[in-house]
Amino acid sequence: MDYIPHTADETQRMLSAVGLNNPSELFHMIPSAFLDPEIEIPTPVTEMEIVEEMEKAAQKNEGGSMVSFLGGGAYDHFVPRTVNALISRGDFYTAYTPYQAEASQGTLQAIYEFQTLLSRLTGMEAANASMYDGASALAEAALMACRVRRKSKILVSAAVNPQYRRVLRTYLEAQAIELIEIPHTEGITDLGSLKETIDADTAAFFVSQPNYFGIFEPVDSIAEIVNHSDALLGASVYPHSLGLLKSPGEWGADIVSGDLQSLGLALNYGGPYAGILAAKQKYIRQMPGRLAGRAKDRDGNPGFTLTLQTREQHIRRAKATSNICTNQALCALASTVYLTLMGSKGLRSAAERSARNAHALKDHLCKINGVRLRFDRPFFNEFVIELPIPIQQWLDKASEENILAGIPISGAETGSKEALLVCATEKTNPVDIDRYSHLLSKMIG
Amino acid sequence: MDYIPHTADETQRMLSAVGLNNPSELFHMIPSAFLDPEIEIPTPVTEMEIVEEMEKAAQKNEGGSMVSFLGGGAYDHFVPRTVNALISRGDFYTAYTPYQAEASQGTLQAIYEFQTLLSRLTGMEAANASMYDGASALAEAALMACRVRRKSKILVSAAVNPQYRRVLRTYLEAQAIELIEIPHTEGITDLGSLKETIDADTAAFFVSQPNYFGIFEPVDSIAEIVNHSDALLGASVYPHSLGLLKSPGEWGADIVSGDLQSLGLALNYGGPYAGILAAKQKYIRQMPGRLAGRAKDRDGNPGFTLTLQTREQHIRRAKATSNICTNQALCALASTVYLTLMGSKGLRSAAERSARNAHALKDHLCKINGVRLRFDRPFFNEFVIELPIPIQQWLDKASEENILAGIPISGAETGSKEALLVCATEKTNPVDIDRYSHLLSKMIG
Amino acid sequence: MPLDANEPTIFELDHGGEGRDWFPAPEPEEEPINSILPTDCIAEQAPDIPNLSELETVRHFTRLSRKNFSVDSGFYPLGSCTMKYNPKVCEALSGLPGFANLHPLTDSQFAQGTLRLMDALSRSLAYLTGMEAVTLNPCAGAHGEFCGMLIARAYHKDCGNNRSVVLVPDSAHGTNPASAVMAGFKTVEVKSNAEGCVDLEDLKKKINEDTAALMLTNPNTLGLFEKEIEEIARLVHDAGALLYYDGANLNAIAGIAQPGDMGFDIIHLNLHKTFATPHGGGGPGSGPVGVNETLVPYLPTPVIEKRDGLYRLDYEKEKSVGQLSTFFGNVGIALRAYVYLRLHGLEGIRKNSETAVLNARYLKKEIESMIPAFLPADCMHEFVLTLKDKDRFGDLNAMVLAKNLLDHGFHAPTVYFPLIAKEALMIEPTESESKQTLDSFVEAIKEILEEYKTDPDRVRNAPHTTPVRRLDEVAAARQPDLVYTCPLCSV
Amino acid sequence: MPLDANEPTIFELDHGGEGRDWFPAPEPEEEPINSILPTDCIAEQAPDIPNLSELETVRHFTRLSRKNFSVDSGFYPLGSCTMKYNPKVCEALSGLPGFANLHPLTDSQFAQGTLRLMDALSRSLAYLTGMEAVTLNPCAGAHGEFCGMLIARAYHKDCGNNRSVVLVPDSAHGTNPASAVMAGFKTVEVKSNAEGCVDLEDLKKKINEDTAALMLTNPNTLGLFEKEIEEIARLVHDAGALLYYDGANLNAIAGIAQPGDMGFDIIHLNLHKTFATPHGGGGPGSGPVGVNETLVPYLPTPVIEKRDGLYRLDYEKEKSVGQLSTFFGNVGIALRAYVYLRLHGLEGIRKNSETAVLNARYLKKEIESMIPAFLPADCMHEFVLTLKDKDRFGDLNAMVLAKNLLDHGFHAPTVYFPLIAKEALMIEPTESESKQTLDSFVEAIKEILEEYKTDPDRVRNAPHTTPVRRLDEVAAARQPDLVYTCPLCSV
Ligand SMILES: Cc1ncc(COP(=O)(O)O)c(C=O)c1O
Ligand SMILES: Cc1ncc(COP(=O)(O)O)c(C=O)c1O
Repeated sequence: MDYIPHTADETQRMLSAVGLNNPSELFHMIPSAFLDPEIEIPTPVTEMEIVEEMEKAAQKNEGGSMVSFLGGGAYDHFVPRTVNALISRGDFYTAYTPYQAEASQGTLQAIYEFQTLLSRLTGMEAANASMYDGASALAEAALMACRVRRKSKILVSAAVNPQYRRVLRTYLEAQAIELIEIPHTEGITDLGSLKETIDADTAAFFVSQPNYFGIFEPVDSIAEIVNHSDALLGASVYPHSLGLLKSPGEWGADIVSGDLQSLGLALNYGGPYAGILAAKQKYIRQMPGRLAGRAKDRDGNPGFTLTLQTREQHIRRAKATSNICTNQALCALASTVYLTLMGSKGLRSAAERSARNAHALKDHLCKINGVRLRFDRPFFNEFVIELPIPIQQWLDKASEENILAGIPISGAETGSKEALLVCATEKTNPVDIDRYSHLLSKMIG
Repeated sequence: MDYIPHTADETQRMLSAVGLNNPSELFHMIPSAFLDPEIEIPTPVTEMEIVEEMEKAAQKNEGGSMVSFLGGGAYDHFVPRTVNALISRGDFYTAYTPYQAEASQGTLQAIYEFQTLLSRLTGMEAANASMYDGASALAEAALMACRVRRKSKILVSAAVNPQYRRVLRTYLEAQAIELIEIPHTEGITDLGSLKETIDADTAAFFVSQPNYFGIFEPVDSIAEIVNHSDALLGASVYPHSLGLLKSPGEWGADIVSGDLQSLGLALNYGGPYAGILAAKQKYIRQMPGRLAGRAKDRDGNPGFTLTLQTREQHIRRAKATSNICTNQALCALASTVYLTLMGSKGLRSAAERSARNAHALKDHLCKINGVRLRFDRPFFNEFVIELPIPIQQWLDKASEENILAGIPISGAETGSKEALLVCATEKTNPVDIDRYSHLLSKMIG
Repeated sequence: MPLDANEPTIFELDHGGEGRDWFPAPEPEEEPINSILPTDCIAEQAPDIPNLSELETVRHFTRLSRKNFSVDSGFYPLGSCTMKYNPKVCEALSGLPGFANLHPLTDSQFAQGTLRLMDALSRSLAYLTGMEAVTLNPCAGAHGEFCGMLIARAYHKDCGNNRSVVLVPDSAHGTNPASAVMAGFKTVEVKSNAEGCVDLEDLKKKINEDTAALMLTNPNTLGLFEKEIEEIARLVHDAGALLYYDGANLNAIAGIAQPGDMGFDIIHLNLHKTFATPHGGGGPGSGPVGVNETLVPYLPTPVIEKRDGLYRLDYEKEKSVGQLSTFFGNVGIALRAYVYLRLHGLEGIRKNSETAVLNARYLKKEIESMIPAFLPADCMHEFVLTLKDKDRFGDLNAMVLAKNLLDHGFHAPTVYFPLIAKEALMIEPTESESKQTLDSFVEAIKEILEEYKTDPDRVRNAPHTTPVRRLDEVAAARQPDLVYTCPLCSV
Repeated sequence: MPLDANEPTIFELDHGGEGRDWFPAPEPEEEPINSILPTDCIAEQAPDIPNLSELETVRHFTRLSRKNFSVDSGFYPLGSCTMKYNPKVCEALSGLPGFANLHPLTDSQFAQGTLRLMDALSRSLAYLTGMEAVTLNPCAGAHGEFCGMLIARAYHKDCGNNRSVVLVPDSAHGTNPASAVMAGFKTVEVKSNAEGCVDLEDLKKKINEDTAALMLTNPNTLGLFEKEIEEIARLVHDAGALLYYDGANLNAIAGIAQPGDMGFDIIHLNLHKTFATPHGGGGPGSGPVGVNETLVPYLPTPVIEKRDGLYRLDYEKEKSVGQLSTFFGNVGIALRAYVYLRLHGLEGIRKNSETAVLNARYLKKEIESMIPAFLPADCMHEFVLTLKDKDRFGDLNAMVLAKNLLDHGFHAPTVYFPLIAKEALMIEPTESESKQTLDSFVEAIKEILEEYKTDPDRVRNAPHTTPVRRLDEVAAARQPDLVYTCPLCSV
């Protein structure tokens, strides 16, 4: 397969025009020792063949068609088919970053709408055009907090998703920023420990609402503690929940990060997703990433353009607020379309339904002998259960019945024995809830 | 689910504006006896629910994922994924018939290109913008021939697809046009019978190349016979084959019909496909259906418009060349994109590959004891075999092994005992050819 | 954008490309093709089709698409065409591989998914319209009319009288008379009265024992409900004729009133109107036909039947009018309509009809002060304006107004139809459009009428902002240029 | 078309809609939500998001899309960005439900399809570039650079010396220094010589025992191959530093020469450039990182490994720099690149590189007589023009030319980059573009230069035909309007 338009004759004419006879002469400046390397990659196939190969590979992903109760940072939410129909317009997805504003008004306006939607959802005054994903957005939010406060210590709740904490560590260590984890007590951030640890050197404390265990954090108390210090309050959120829950802005957050996946993006085995970064207006000049703004054109008509670019690497280079260049624009567009389609009503009912389904599932499961919530606290749409049998045994059994029963969580994370993180969404079917509990209770006997 | 934009308040304001209080008052002119009928259709579901329902229904079509050797008028050809990516642009598929030329240049130019492509493929001077499907296009071609020749007798080869002949009969009987079937001898049109039957009252004779049995008709001899009469020579073609075969124009056809399905359209359980209708220039004023033409605009710039509309029902009403209004425009667009992607080289190699695969399959099968070609004649990519066991027995066995082994043909059609029409295309996999012959030979023992 | 300026045809884009290798090369040991196939059947050269690169192709059709107006891009108030929103979910689900990859001659036991949905859809359509049975086989409205007329013919023949005339109101759509003729009938026109409805006196005059059927659109093409429908049905049935329903305008009354109740014996529906399947730039559509109990045996083959829990296709129906299309019509379109109907249910369909009528009534009211309606009566889902008053409108006729609307970002209404209205503009807003859109359309008309006062020349010469300006259709028809011929080749 | 005129934001389109019932209503007996969840967590009202109808939404985004320039609609010679054709088949196949519906924490035994493809892709990328191993985890080029710098840091630390400086040529892309800083390094700039390549003397001056790495783009951002690469590698390695390859420009040499061969220790690739995954209006991309044998242990987690015939993800790598993204980067993008690479094989990739270079060389040659190249040397896949000669070009600077190209139906080249070239226009045609397109681009430049003579004002004030004219970016940055606020709400 090749996608090259030239005829042999045209190639020859173009070569002649530049004074050459042979394509290989194009590379005269490359030391000949480097030329014609032996490279053993598979020989090419046709479109007809690759279609078959990929269809077979997709079928090898049994997990893609199993009934799933997996959450833990990625969620199987309902996505209207219209989202894909719109973002798959080549006019959107084959465009570059909208540096030439006049030729990119579609992308720019959509970013502006995205920023507005996200700032409304998070209760912040501004949001950027996206980061790579939820974890790296959290890390960038932490770096931003350090710049804002000119400090280099970050606290994070141990009840934040462990994957996120790992990434946070990678980013902060690189810049020799101190990272302290505030432990959780029985599934929520240990307030005492937070109070003790937070100090004048602390740039920010980061918490998730709901947290990794699906549990509601005592955010008001947390905000109170953090407000007594000079530190910023940072949040890492599950934006699907914001259809129903108070926004981080309402409970006092200064910087909000999160992952867009739950707003209209497919699971895709982990990506592309996109990171949310929103903050109070006064911090925007320390914000990483792209921002679009409304502007006036020469005739006085409204239009949109990238703005505050002096924060960015292509202008500020080593002094930029971040190295990010390519972001996750198309994912942000998908979320923009998703949010517009769902509307406030759809968002709220989706979140309600997720919570209802999860609670129905919990009710079923907790009736089974020996099954119990690890943490007896209010949760949103995920919860941690302990089983009277080894977790892996149940996972194996369930997968035989075409069910992905949950995410195993180590004793180190739960503070006790191994447990299972189980999730429901608005898509979770009552029939599957019944099957889950039925199978489990049969197995436990 | 509703797709209605009005708020309750807006509805009320609009009702007031027209002097009403209640939507039911909108229907005051309908006799009240008719209002509020009891209608028992299923209660509505949400998009989330219908997605699940349809996915389940699609899985109930086991045939959709079986290995298929079915042809007989619909073929599993390779379609580049780009076809769908382009025709699924809303700008194309949510537009109406291009009556307002200035707002429909995209559709109009694509039709013009389609007409050109089809006239080149068929070797005719003109082609219309599409008919419903191959069978109704054949019927309309017959009616057109009757108008051109002002006669009312049509001859058709019995080796034309029986589904097509049934539809032809429906159309001709309605207008009391005589339809005579010229029998086939051993798989090709009986030339003697044709010579005998064709007479001064005959408007046209219609033949398929290749014919229903996949066999090449002696089209040169047929053309000679028809040319000796006043009748037109009509063809019904399988356009995929025209990548390789001489065009009907080359062998003397005056009117060509056929089905576009093999040029980029999915099988879709029979439709939407589209009918081809092409003819010599001198007959275009008798042509049914839509035609686009190139024209100049007020500034002298080139553009496209519907033309020769006085043939059509919206102008000529009872005297129109046909009643057709809505046609199969989007299918014609798909074929236009398909042909442009494949190019002459792709088309030819696709056709070659179909023929090669079919011949490989035939070679394998005819080595099996008791399996033989019903007609020992050159064929394109379909052939008829006789088995030493009942056809249905083989079909049942094959389907257990996930194979659709062919289309049973009655003894009445073959002129002997029941047989099987087997087809291969460029997509047919050598592995599946082996499996087919292996299974069959095992069964026959 | 100049991006959207003149786009060459694929033939002009052709620069002699050698083409791509779409398929694995034949093995070297393979025989040449002309030792497999008879040489005299094989063309010396591949057909004369350009070999463009994939990007050249994608860019070409992308650019062409941008020259189109569409429902997805703007208000499309084309009367009689029901340009409503075509839900994306219907597109997506009808294209699932299990549907798309199913061969029409698959043994029905392996096609139960599609067959069940087709059966369910035809039942729902029958319930909705009050008919006994519905076939999905016809490919479009006109194909449905043809089917219906064949049924009428077969029925009368069966009754022993070969009635030869079909009555068609003068306001009818062109396909009505054309379809009757296709089915072997002669047509006689019935006049409309001053109120825009069937003139009962004229009907009485023209109906007789040679009348096979009366074809009626209700609401008719003026957007008016035929109030005398009970009387019409009585007259028709008393004459031994059948009453045919052109369902193109069902979107006004779907779920509100049933053609079956009104006395219609045969109906066709346009799934590409009331049931929101996309118009595709001219097709494909789907034109299901419903009949009353007596006429069920005449429905075209194949017929879907359920036996022993399995759906199958029956081709052997003695009285059937026969087969209409290669297989069973536009199944993929029927699937879209099935999804649409499931999403709506009766309540949704009723709300559609109500809103379609409300939108039309509101829009008519708002425009009427500027441009008179052809007739004063309350309209259903569409209405007809007339610009025939030269004193008032000068040379701002229907076509001129239509072209100016294009410059204002709207598709034009249907013009010069129905034929009985002079300088007609036929407007159908559909239920999909918001009050905001309707109001801005009214605003645009106002602006055009204003501009005609200040700059009549500009108005006369519209459109100005479309990819091309007005085309010389007369010259185009005189010397038709229907296929591209290379300018160099023809010398 | 006026269709594409000013499109209100979704917030302005909002007319107070009550929203749709996306989900089945809760059963009446269900408890209210605030008896399930703690009341103090629940917002009183749903978030302030408009409730538009589906058609309003579809139309809005369709209209917005039409205001964009894209590869699918026209020539996009944006230097450094490799705006090549993005094959539709890659899109279609990466979206198959088996890929799209797979949860990232699925037990790897049920994710073997994707894992095998990811493994195969990373191996192929390693072979192609001559590296030992490749990770697909980084989400974009800059993320890859960050990853590479972390590896450099970890390596030096392991060797017992915390080197603190990364050298970056003055022609480098802005992400290079920014990424080095993100990874905790200081950066020092190395000058380019008169030929546009790394100034070896300057390099020698600046490299020392505190140098952790030199980041190099080759061909560099001027489109020139760093001919002294062997000497550069020697200098870097002699100093105990690592040589880092910014692979954004691999499209010039993929399959032709290998960074591994040239002495690069760490590389990143942009799948959204060389491997044709779409740019998406700014992302997502994918920035795989390759390393030499020594550095393999430092690759980020998780790492795909095959054991007992099964692929699995290993998170426990003692020396790893750690985790970079929530899961494993942009898997969906990697799948597209996999398909692309399979379709091409080595021959296809080589042909791409050759054609990309030929196209650039040809275009440079054709334009040079009108606008001088920044440097005379033979370019690779892109080249830089300069309009700095005021005597010749007056106020027709790079930005003005760029905006005029928009009016001619082309996307503008990259402007004012690299920073070392004054009034730079950086042009990368890619291998996807035909000679015809290149020639018409040359023609457009000629026309613009001509027009500047006859109507300089029009040229200065371009663009004229885009959906908006030039925007006041200074005012926009001074008073940033980043989120929509309802004008009535703010009073
Ligand atoms: C009133 C009326 N009847 C019949 C038809 C014919 O339907 P179709 O175009 O589907 O053949 C139309 C279509 O425009 C119509 O408006
Ligand atoms: C030379 C060069 N290096 C690095 C990058 C950064 O890549 P990304 O945008 O994927 O982060 C770019 C992108 O434009 C580039 O051109």
